[in-house]
Amino acid sequence: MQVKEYKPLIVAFCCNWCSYAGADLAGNNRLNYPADVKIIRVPCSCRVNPMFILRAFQRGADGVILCGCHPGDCHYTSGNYYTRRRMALLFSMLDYLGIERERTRVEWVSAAEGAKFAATMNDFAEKVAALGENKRLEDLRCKK
Amino acid sequence: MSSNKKNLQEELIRISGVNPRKCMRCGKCSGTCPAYDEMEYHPHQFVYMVETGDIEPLLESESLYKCLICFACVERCPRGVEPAKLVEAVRLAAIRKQGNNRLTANDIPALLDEDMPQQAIVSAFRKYTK
Amino acid sequence: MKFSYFPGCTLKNKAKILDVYARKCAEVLGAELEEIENWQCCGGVFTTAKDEVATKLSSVRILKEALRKETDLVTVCSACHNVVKQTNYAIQTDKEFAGKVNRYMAEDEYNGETKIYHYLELLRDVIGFDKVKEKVVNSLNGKKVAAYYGCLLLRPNSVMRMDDPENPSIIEDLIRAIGGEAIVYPARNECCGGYVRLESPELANKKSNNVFNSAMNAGAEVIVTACPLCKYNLEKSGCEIPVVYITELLADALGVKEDADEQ
Amino acid sequence: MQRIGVFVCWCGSNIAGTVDVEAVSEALKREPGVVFSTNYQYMCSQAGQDIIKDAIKEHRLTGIVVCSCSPRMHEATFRKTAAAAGLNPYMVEIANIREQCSWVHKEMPIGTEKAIILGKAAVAKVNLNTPLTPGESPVTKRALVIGGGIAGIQTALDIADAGFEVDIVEKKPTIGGKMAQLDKTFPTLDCAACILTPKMVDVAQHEKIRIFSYSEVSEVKGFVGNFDVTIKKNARYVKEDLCTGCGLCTEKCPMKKCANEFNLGMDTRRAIYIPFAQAVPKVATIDPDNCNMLKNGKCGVCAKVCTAGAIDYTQKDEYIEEKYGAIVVATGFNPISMDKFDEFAYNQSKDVITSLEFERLTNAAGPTAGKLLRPSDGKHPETIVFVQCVGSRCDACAEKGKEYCSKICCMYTAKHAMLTRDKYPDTDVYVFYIDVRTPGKNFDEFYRRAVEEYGVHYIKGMVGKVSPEGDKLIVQASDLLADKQLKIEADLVVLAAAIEPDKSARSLATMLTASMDTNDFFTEAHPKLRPVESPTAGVFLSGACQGPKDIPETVSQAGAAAAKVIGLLAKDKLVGNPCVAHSNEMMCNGCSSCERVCPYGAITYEAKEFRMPDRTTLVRRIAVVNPAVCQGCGCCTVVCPSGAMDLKGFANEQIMAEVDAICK
Amino acid sequence: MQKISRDILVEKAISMLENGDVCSVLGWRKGEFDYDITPAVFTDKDDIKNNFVWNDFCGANFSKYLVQKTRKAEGKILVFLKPCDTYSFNQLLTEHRFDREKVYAIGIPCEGMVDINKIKEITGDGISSIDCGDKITVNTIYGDKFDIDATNVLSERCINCKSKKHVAYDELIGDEGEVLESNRFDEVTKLEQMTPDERFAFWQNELSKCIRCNACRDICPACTCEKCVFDNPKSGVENKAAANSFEEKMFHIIRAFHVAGRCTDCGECSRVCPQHIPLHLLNRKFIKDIDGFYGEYQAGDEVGSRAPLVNYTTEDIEAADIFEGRDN
Repeated sequence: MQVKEYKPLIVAFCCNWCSYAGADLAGNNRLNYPADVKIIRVPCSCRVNPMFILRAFQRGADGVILCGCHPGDCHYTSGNYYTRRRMALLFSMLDYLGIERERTRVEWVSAAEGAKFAATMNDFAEKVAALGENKRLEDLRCKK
Repeated sequence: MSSNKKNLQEELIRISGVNPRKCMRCGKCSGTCPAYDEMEYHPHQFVYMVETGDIEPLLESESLYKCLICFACVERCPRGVEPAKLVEAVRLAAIRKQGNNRLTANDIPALLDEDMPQQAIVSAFRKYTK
Repeated sequence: MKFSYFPGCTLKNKAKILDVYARKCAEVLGAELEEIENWQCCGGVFTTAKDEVATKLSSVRILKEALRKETDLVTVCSACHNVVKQTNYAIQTDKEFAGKVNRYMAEDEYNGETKIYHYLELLRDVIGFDKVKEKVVNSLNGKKVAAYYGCLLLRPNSVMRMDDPENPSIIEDLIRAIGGEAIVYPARNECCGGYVRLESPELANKKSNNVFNSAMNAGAEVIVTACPLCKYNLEKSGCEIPVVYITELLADALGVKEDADEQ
Repeated sequence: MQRIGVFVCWCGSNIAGTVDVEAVSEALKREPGVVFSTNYQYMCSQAGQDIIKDAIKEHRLTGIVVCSCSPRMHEATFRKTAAAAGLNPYMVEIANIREQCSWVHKEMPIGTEKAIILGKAAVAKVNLNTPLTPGESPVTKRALVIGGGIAGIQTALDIADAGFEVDIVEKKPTIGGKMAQLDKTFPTLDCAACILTPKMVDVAQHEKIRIFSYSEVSEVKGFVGNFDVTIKKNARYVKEDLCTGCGLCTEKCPMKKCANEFNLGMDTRRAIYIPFAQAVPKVATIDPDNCNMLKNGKCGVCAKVCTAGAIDYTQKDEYIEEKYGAIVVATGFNPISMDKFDEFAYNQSKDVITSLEFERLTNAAGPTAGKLLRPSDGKHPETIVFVQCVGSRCDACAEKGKEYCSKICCMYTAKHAMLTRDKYPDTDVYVFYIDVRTPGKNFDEFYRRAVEEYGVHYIKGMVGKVSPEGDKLIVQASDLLADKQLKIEADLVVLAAAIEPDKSARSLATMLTASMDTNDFFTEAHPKLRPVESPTAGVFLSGACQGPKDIPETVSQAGAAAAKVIGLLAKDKLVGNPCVAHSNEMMCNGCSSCERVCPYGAITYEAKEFRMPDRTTLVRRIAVVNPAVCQGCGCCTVVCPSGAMDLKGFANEQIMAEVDAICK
Repeated sequence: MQKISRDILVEKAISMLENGDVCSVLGWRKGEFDYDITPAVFTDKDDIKNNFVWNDFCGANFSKYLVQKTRKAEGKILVFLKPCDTYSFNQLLTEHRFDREKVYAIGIPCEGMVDINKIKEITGDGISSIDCGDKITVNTIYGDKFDIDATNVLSERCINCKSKKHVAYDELIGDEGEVLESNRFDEVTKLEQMTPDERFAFWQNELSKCIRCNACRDICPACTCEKCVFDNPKSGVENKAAANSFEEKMFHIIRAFHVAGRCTDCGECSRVCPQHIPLHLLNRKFIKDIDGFYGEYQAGDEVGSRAPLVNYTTEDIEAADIFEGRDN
């Protein structure tokens, strides 16, 4: 029997001003990270509704990472501070429900931190891959 | 670079934890070294020669036993290269070879005097003997 | 205030006075130094090679013992201090090394938890030089004292974190606290060449000469050090002014020197 | 149902090298709503844009997806293309298959697979896009320049000359900045004061320019075209409008021993002072830390001697609120502290100085009236050692100094060395260098003259230690080319200290929501194409706050920033970002959560009358977003439990469609 | 046994109606069974005299009803509020959900409400009548009679009552109580201490019982949205019934998240759940985390207070650090 190599599916929400630009910089500098990471651009990390994260899991994502400007550097002054609260509470709740902690992450990546972006994605992808498929939160109905 | 040289280079980098590629060739280590005049190869040359793989001359050199381990080069290097650690790694590579101990127990009595603190002997053994 | 105390082998032998005065002064200043039991030599010099593990284990034992007793660790000898502190730092920062060390050790894991004070730091940061000053009974009366740091106390600063490695003041402040005049001279943080004393005595002589000449040119009457190897090396190289330990000077100022001598 | 066109760009081999563009356009053809799909070598080229325009017309496209480089690069380009073909520009979505795909993945199958998925996500989003029309907001036709050095001065003059009002906020009592402290300037050796002070006078006399000296920006609100700024005018205890700058008070003040910061503490001034003769505004300032009257209520000499009655010991800090359309940051630089480099004995000997101190020592208005004398004993130094790269080019793990090259040191050191040899041919001058970096017009020629004509000893190597021995400084250094360790007996050592952004920049960046790099230099919107704009609309960068710069570069950037400001202020209205929040009044609860998190105060509430199905009316509290004020962060959308608040262009539905497309 | 007698409340309600101080009264009405008490609007004094109930089964929290009722009311509404109801009352005021001027609130003390399920465990099914005196007397159709001590069958939320103090009222009847030290987070802590597998199993078991009847949402005083996201086709999460256990989870996580920082921990969700899912444990988890991460906060304690999720400090804990010091 042939075992297909398991590739995790990772959704990365990146704020337009810092992290998305950081991801672009990683590209400019040709810093590799797994293609399993797919980026969705949002204006600010505070645009990310917990519903989006749950939706991604429901549709089969194995990990969701949210990247924004460093605290204090938000393009919109304070958006990432709200993000920080929301995600701390959401992640704590997911843990409470028995979902693996390593499947969710918040990371602050500035527009100048292309290397950090790539390193973060490599590390996150590695941790998520080690967990294997997201059985606990996925919606079988939607998974082909 | 031959594979022997390459292996030796990698070994030294691994033992010392020093990345010689960080060196920007400013020479501050050699500007600062208190044993400079006694050395055939100077701290910046240790870094450069390990980087280029030209290590044999270093292994043979008396300079290995002139370093005072005073860490002045480590302290002042603007690039965080830590040349003293590389000197130490080369010295270890030299004395770890069979029969290459610099100092033997037989040498000691002649060197002793009654005021000499124990640490002088212990540390000399640490530095020059495996 | 209770501390674990590591004297080291030289202090049990050739440098007994450094140890005896250190204990006596600590007692007067209200710090209890409890000697680590069954300690071994620190190794005399820290080997920077990452693959040298066995040679660093004796230092780890000292650190572990202090942790077990839930006390901070105090050292006096500059060389011991440097070796123990560098070992601790290696454990804190190099996970691979820490792993190897812990595999050698039978008991609980050690991850660099112990806080280490050099005796000088104990005086400055715990007791306070003000307090020291209050306890002075025999002031040095303006004696011109040159502090000799050498290399081990201050470097590498990323590990030692005792003082400004290029322009230190901890010993000078102590000298002033006990009534001396601190002589600041350029070679005070230069190496005496102690570690090459056996291998290249000429080089050691040259370096030591540089140090005490610099101190004497600046008008020093006495050189003070915390390192038995420095003291020996300066004396052996023909230093014309006395070289004394910091604790000796301190014991004298605190008026406990004679008590200690009796011991 | 949308009619979507997909355009896959090869970007030469940048994309096509790792992504099978043909396969991508084929795969996306099968996506719902897609009626046309193609690929082309350079979509951003004129020919590429024409393909898009033609396809929009020919296939009656209602939305397009461009699979290309980052939207940060060409989103605007393709929106314009769409608009030119009659399509609403907000019906364009970009799939970033270059920076976030072809450039970070090496294997073709992987790159292609990912590009297809990113394309599908973009198609899914466009399917839910709606045409958006940006709102308009008025422009306040006045600019604020923060910092009154040469950068701020030049920017302010250029803007004012174009006919717009400009305010300069300078935290020191006078404008002029670092350039006012310099003696000569490289490579032409003009006297700094001779070329700067006329500009300072121009600023003072310009009817369109106001100077807030001894002031700082304390709060910034609003957005491009409509900034509300609070300026804190520190109490200088002298009425600016009455003070004539006669200087009598500065001569009579009995507090003589105050360190003179203009001369970097190398001499003293009085507690009431005018920093230098050509200060603008030429108004005295009382230093409250040293004034006996302010500290103890005793003295009052300055008030007695002032015939203009300008002294006011009761003066308080004053807060002024102003409106601006654009803000220029020109906060400049400072040399770093030498505390962590005491192997050079800066804190141990008065005769070890920084290059900026050397400027003052050689300046006719400096502490030695321009004579090169040692600070310790006033003797003429016979041997001078210059040390380059002190604190520049340091590795981060060395725990001290800066990682970057400070750029200006090689040239000013050549200048110092040359001028010293010129004026005092009897001196021996050594320059220790790692590299000599002289990329600039007439720069290398200048450095060569220092060596060849003036006989400056350039030694490749670094100084390890400086030891003060007697009245000499023993400089121990390596001469790498001679393979020697040198010991030079010097009389004066000059350190080329690294430069860093002014400390005030960090808090200012936070106020402006402008981003900074890890060194606290302001980040430009694009390092090559938008070098004088910050990523925050309406905030521009001038001078060394953006990175180390010499005077010619600073002045050109200052002019460039001014041109950008003029371009902005010349508009009567600004077209806003249509991707703003919008509340669905039928679903809004009026709970105020959105208002509480809005950083711009863009949300207000009104009581709205609703006709109910039973023909009664109901008045409910509902949120209303001011689209001109909203910046589109979307924070409000997440705190809205009913989902009444949504963000145009990044709607809940759209983002979830992207999630679904990626996770399919 | 409630300390305040029904008669006092009835008398008060009737007199206020008669004087025209209020136009209607929000109170408890007897339902099909004695234990099945429903909220009701009374406008007639005889109706009050006959059907108004006040006993150990009056758990319903009226605050939420004010949102709709005040919109239609011509005059003032009289509402009776137990201590825990007053927190919801304030929270709704903070969110501008009703007009305070249209309400006359009377605070009444509460000795805790009983859980009918706990009674049924003792009596079995077939309850024919219940009489709340010193003891709760239960008769069954099988002729059995039980005398039950109310303290033995208190509902979970009343065992862990957080406050006997009213934070809002126009008039107080009876004695004022105090904010209590409760052990309401014990169960949350117990869950936290389980392994992730155990937690997952616990919640999968609980949440898979959900029939998506929406009772929890409909009763919740924090769920007063004009239109719920789960009913809105454009929200992306609309679904009327759960397809599988994840969707149930998603519904409950989102619901808990929407009320996080606003939930006063009144416990109505668990009270009304026909499947007896301990939904309050989700809300309490958020409350416990909020208290731990950002400092103690009680929703509804004060009108106008800033809920934790519409607030921040620059020093807040990072999401990456929330598990520090916690294993598994």
